[in-house]
Amino acid sequence: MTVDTAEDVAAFRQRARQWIGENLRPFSSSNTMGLRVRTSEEELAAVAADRQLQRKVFDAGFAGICVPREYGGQALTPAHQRAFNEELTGFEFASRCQIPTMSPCAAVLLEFGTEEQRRRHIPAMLRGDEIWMQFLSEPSGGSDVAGALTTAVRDGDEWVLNGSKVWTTGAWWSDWALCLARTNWDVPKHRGLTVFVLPIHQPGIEVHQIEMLNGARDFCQEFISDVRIPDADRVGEVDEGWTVGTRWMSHERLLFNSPYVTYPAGLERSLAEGSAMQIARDTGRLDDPIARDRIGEARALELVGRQLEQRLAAGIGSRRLSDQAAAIGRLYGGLARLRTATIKFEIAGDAGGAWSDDDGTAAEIGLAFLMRQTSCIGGGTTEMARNVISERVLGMPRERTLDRDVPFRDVPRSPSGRS
Amino acid sequence: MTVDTAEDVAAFRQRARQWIGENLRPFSSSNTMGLRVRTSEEELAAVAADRQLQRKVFDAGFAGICVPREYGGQALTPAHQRAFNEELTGFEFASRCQIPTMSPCAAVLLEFGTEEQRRRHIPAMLRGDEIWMQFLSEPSGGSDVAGALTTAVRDGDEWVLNGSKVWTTGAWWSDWALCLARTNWDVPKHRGLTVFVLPIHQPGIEVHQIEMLNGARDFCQEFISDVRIPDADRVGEVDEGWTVGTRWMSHERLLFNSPYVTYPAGLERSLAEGSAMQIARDTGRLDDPIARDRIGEARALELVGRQLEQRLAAGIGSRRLSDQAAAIGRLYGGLARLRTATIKFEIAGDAGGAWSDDDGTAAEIGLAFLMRQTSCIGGGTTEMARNVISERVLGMPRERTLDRDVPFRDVPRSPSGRS
Amino acid sequence: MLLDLTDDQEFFRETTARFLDEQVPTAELRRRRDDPAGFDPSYWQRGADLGWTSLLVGEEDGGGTISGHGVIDLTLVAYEFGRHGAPGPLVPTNIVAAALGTAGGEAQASVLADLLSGASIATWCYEEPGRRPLGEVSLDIRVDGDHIVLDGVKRPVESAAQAHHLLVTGRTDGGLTQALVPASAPGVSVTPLRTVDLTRRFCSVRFDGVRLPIEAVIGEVGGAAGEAERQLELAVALHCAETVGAMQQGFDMTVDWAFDRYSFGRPLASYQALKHRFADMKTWLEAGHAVSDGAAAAADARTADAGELASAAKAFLGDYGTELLQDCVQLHGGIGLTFEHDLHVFLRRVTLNRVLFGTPGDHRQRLARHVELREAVA
Amino acid sequence: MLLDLTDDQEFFRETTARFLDEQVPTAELRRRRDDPAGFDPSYWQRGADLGWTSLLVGEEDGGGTISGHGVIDLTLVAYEFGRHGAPGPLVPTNIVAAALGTAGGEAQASVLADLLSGASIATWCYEEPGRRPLGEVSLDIRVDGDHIVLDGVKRPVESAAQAHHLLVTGRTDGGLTQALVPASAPGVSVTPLRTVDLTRRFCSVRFDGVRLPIEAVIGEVGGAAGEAERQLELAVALHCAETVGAMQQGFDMTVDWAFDRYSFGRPLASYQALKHRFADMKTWLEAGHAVSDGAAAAADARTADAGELASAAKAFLGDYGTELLQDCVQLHGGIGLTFEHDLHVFLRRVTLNRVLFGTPGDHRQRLARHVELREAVA
Repeated sequence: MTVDTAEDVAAFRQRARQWIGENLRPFSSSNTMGLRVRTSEEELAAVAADRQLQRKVFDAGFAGICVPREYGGQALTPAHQRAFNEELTGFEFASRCQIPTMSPCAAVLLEFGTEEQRRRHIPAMLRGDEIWMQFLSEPSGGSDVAGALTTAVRDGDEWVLNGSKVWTTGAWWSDWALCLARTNWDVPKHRGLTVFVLPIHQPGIEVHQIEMLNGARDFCQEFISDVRIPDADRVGEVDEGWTVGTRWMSHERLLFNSPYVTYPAGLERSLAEGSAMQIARDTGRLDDPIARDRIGEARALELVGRQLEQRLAAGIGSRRLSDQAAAIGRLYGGLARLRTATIKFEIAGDAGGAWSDDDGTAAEIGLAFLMRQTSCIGGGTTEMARNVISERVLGMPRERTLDRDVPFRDVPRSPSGRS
Repeated sequence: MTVDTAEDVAAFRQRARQWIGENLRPFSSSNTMGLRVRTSEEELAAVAADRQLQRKVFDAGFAGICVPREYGGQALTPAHQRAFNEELTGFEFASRCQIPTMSPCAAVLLEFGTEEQRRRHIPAMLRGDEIWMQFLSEPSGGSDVAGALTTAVRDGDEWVLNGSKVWTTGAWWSDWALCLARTNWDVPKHRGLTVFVLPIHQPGIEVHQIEMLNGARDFCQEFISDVRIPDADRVGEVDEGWTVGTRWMSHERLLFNSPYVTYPAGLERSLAEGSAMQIARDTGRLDDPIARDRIGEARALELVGRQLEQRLAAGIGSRRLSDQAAAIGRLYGGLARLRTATIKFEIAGDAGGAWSDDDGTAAEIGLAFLMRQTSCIGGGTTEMARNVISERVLGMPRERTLDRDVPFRDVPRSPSGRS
Repeated sequence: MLLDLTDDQEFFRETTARFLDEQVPTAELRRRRDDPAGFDPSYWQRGADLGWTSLLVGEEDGGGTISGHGVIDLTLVAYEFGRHGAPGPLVPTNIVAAALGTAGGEAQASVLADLLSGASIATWCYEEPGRRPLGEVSLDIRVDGDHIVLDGVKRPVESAAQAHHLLVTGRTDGGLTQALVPASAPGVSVTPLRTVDLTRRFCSVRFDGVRLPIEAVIGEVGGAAGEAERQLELAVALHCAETVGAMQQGFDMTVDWAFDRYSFGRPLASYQALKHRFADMKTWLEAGHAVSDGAAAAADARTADAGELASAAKAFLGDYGTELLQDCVQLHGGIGLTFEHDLHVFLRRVTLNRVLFGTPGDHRQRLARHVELREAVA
Repeated sequence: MLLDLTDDQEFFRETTARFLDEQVPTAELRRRRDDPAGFDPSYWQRGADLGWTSLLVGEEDGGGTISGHGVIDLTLVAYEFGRHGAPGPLVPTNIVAAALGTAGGEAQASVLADLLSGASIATWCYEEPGRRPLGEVSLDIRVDGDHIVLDGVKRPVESAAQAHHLLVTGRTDGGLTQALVPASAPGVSVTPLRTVDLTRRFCSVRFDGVRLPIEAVIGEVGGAAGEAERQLELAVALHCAETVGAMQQGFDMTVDWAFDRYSFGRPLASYQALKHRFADMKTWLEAGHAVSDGAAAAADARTADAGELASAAKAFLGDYGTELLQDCVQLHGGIGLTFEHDLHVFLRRVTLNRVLFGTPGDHRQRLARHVELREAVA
C-alpha cells in the first residue's frame, strides 16, 4: 500500500476519533510513567496494564502507524500519526511502550537492523510483548557517550560483554536492550564501538534500581558480567557503532515528535503540577505584587518558549536553520523550566520547605525544587547544548579534546579510576 | 629617624586632625576627579587647584607619609597614613595627585628606580609639580597587558619609542608617564619588555581624549611616534620589564589602600549617587513592595560586600588566604555594583529612559545604566578575575595560551590586524 | 524577524535597509546628537515614499500592505530601524495613522493623507508621569457642549516637538476618549526631556484647558478603551521588533569581534567561558525573534491572545534585550563604552525601548492578570 | 567561618567535627530517613557534654563560652552541623536556653539545667501559617487572673514532637508575650509536617485554650518584642552558619569531582566555562562566610546593626546557598540527584534553612525598612 492509495488523513482521523472515544478511558496521571512515585507493586501493575493497552491499540490497527506492514505496522505517514496523537488528547495511552521502545530502539532497528532482527522484534514491540531500553550512558561517561567503557570481546560466533550501563528508565521491568559497546581499544574512541541487542533479564546482568532524592525509582543501573551475545544480535558493522550511535541519538532527540511514538498531543504542557498562580492562591499570596511579578515572569517564559519552538521547527524544516539549532530550544527549555521551578518554590514561601497535605498545590513544591536541575541535565546537559550552539551554530573554535586522535586505551582518564 | 623614634600614631592623628580642621575645606564632589562630566576649562581649573592643594599638604608635612625623608616624605608607617586618611574624611583632597602618581608610579620608582630618578621625581610628585600616568594598556591588548606592541629600539644611549597607549586617565593634563614597552620581539612575550619614564607633552606624543558614551572625557589615548628617551630614563633592566610590571600591577591593585595614597577613608562608599531608596521616593514607589524588595537586595549586596572586604583583607594579611584571593573581592564588587546600577534603573521606571531635571535622583540614572559594565571592565575584567580565582586560588588547570614559549613575533594575532 | 519572508517582503525590507545604510550610518547619528529633531523632514518623506507610513491603513484611505499583513510588514521596517538605530517617528506616526484609518472622521481625512505622504508627522500622547498600572489614564477630557476640553500631562511622548498632530488618550467620566489635537492649539506646551537615546527625541506635553471642537474626538467619547489597548499592542509589537533588530546588530558585531580579537595568542571566540555566553546570547536572540514575530502576527490577526503575547514579548525583550547588549559591551571591554564605538547606539535603543509603553515589570503584572482570568474561567 | 579562630575555638570546633564524623556519617543520615526524631537522645546528650547547649547561657546559670563570645562559638557548632547535615535541635534548644538564661524565672531554673545537660530539649514556636510580614505574630496569649491562656497555631516548629518544652511567642493586647509551655499541657497538639530535609523534623503546633499559671511567662507580659527580635537574630545567625557549612561541604565535594572526573580526555576542572562557574561559587562562598561571621559577631556584641546584618546574611545566603548547591548538582550531573549521593543532604539543608525564620524576600523587606529609617534620620 503506497502513500497515494493510503487512507487520507481526515478519514483516518475520523476513524481514530471514533475508536478512541469508544474504547479508551480518560487520561489519568496516576498510571503514567514517571509522573508519580510508586511502589514496586503499583509500578508492575501499571506495566501490565500498559502492555494490555498497547495490545488493544495493536489489535485495532492503530499501532506503528508509520511502521511498514511487514513488521506489523500501518505504513501510513507522520501526518496520520500526528492526527492520531491529536485525537488521543485527554485519553489513556501505553506510556511505557513508546519511548525508548519505539524511538529510538525500533527506529534504529528499522534503519540498521537485519531483516531477521526487525521481523523478530518490531511486531513484538507493537503488540506490547517487548519493552525496550537503551544501554547507552555509563557511570564514567557523563556527556561523553562515545567514551563507553563497556566492552564486547569476540569469541567465535559470540561476543562476551562486560561493563555497566546507567540511567535506563524502568530496566527492571523491561525486556530487551539496545546496547553500545567498545569492541576495539586500539583505535580512536569513535572508531571502536559496536551496537548489539540483548535480553535484559538473564544471568550475568544485575539490574539495580536507582533511588532519586525525591524517592522515584524509575532509573536503573545494570552490571554486566560475561554476558554472551550471538553475532546475529549485532546491529550494524563491527567497530562502526558510532554511525549507528549518531542516528540513535538523533532519533532520541525527537522525543514525542518521532513518527513512531504514540503520545497525546499537548500532554506535556498539561502535566505541569500546580501553576504558579495556584500556588499563590493556596499560600494566600494572590494579591502580593511580588508573587504576581514572578507569575508573570513564568508565563512570559512559557509563551516565549512556545514561540521559540515553533520558530526552530519551522527554520529547521525549511533549512534556514541548521539541525544543530535544536540545541537552542534545549537550552532555553532547560533554563526556563529551572526558573519556573524556582519561582514556584519562592511563591510557596515556608510551605516550600515544610508542608502538610492541606497545603494544596504548595505541598511537595520543595521536592520539585530539589530536583530542579533535572531540566538542565536529563537528555543532554545545558553545558553540552552551549557547546553545540557556540561551535556548531556560531562556528566558534571547537574545544580541545584529548581523545580524538589517539587509541582509546591511551585517552587520559580519572586519576581515581572513578571515571 | 627610625620607626622607633617616630611620632606615635595617636599623637600624629591629633596633629593631623587639628591641621585638617584649620586648613582644609569640606569635601565637595564638584572638584573631584572622575565624579562628574566637566568642560575642559573646568577640568584644567580643577587640576590647578589640586596641585595647589597638594603643595599645601606638602608644606604642612603631611605629604608622602610613608615615603623616605630623602625623597621629600615623612618616613612614617602605613598606620600613620591610615590615621591621616581617617581624619581626612569629609574634607577636600588633591584627588588628581594620588592615583596613579603616588601608586603605582612613585611606588614603582621607589622599588626599581635609580637614585637619580627617585630624587628627581618623587619630591616633585609630593609637591604637586608632577602628575603621572600609566602608559600600560594598549588598544590591541585588552586584558593581556604583557602583550604590549609599543616598541622601544635602542639607538646609542637612547631608545626610540613607537606605538600607542590607551585608558590613561587625564593624560592630557598630566606631566610624566611610566611606560611598558617591548624591547625584544625574538623572545617569549614576558621576556622582552622594558619599563621607561617619559614626559607626556613632547613632540612625537599626540594625546587624544576619548569620549565615553556618557560624555566623560577623562580617558585618553596616546599615539607615540619616534619619541627618543635617554637610557637614564629606563627603570629596571633591559628586557626585565615584566619583573617591574608584576610589582607595578600589584601596587595598582591596592588602589586607595596603598600606603602612598592620601584618600579620605570611606569616601568611595559615600560617593554613590542617589540611593535606590531615594530614587524610589523621587519616583513615587516608596510603598511599592517590588521596589522595596530591590532596595533590600541592594542593601544586602552592600553589607555583604563590606564583610567580604574585611574577611579578604584579614585573611590575606594573616596569610590564611593567598594574595590572589583579592580577585574574589574584585569579582564580587564588580557584580554587586553592576546589579545595583540595574536595580536603580529598574526602580526609576520610565524616568530611567527619559527624564527632566525635576526628576531628582532618578535623573541621569539611565546614563549610569548605560555605563553599567564599567564596574566589570575597569581595573581588570571580571573574566580575568574568574580566571585568577579558578586557576590561582582553586588550583585548576591554566588556560592554554599560545603565546608562552614562542618568540613574541610568532604569537598568533588578529587576522584583521586590529589586534 | 521571520525566517521565511515572501519575496515582496524581502524586497521591501531590503529597500529600507539600503536606504538607512545610506542615510543614517552611525557616524550620521553621532553628528546629529544635538539636533533637536534627530532627522530631516526630507528623510522622513522619502521613508514615507518607501511605504513606512501606509502599512496600517486600508487601501480605501490611501494605505496598503505588502503581504496582506500590514503589522508584520511594518515590523520589518521597525526591525531595520533597530538594526540601524534609525531616527524618525516610525512608531507614533503609524499608531496615529492606524487610529485615524480605523476611527477617524471626515475632519481627519486630510491629516491622514499628510501622514501617509510624510508631509506631516503625528505622535501619540499616552503614558503619564508618576507610578500607576500600565493603561491607567488620568488626563481629563471634558465635553463642554460641542467642544471638548483637555487638562493633564503626558510623558514621555516621542517627537512631540516635531509633531503636527497629537493623538491624546484621556479619561471622560468612566471611559477613555481619544482626540486629535493640533500641536499648535492654545494651551499645549511641549518640554523636551533628556533621554538615554541618541537618535530619538521625547518630550513632556502639558494640556492646559485645551479647547477643541468635538469633531476632534476619534471614535466614541468614553468608548476608546479598546482602541487604546489596540494601539498599545501595536506600539509594543513595533518596539519589540526594533529591539530585536538592535540585539541582532549588537550580537553580530560582537561575534565578529570575538573572532577577530586575540588575547594570549588565541581569538576570544576560542575561550569556552565566552563561547557559553555567546550560546546564551544566541538563545535569547532567537527567543526574542520568535516572540516578537508571534506578537506581531497576533496583533495583525487581532487574535484573542494578542495582548498577552505583546506583554510576553515586552517582558522578555525588555530584560534580555538590555542584558544581551550589556554583555556585548562586556565582551568588547572599555572600547565598547566609548562614544566613537557603535555599540552604544544599539544599547541606547533597547534601553529606552525597555521602559516605553510599560516596563517589563508592568507587563509581568499584566501577564499575571491574564493567567488569573484564564484560570478563573477554567 | 572565621579564618582566625583561637586555639580553644579550633579545638572546640574540631571536637564537634570529629564527633559528628563518627556519629552521623551520611550513611547514618540516610538510615534515619524515617526515624520520627532523626536522632537518639544519647547523641544529643553527648553533644551537650561537648558544649552544644551552654554557649548562650551565663556561667551563673551553668553555661559558659569558649572565647567569651558565645554566639560566635555556637556558630562553629552550627557550621559543623551544616557541614555534616547533622540532626538534633541545635538552633531551637539554644534559643530557648538563651531566653531562659536572660529572662527566665525561678520556675524555669530546673528546665534550663535540663536543657544544658541535654536531658531535655526545647523548641521555639514563633512562625505562623499564612502570609504575613516576618515578625507579625497573631497567636493569642490572654491573661486570666493568675493564669494565661494560649490560642493559635505555630508552624513550622523544629523538633516539636520531641521537645519537652515549647517557648511560645504570642500577642497580648498590643505587645508580645513569651511563655514556656510544657509539651504535655492539655490543649497542645503537634502534627508532623513533611519537609525537604532528611535529618531535621518539623511540626505544626496548635494551642487550643492552653491554660497555664502566669509563672510560665518569660519576661514581661506584652513586653517581649525585644526578646523575640533578639531570638530571631540568633536563629538567623545560626542557620546562616549552618548554611555556610553546607555550602562549603558541597563546594569541596564538587571541586574534588571536577578534578577527578574526565570528559573527552580532560578533567572537568580544565574547562573554562566550568572554571568560571567555580570562581563564581567560590566568591559566593567566601561572601557567605564573611556575612555569616559578621552577623554572628554583631549578634554576639549586640551592636545596633545586628538586626540589619542578620537580614543581609539571610537575604544573601538564602538565595546564594541554594544556587551554589544547585550548581554543584548540575556539575555532578544525574548522579548528583540520586539518593545514594551525599550532595542532596546539603542541598536539603540550605533549601529548608532558606525559608525558616523568614525567606530572603522577607528579609529584603526588612532591609528596605532599615534603609528607610536610616535615611529618614540622615
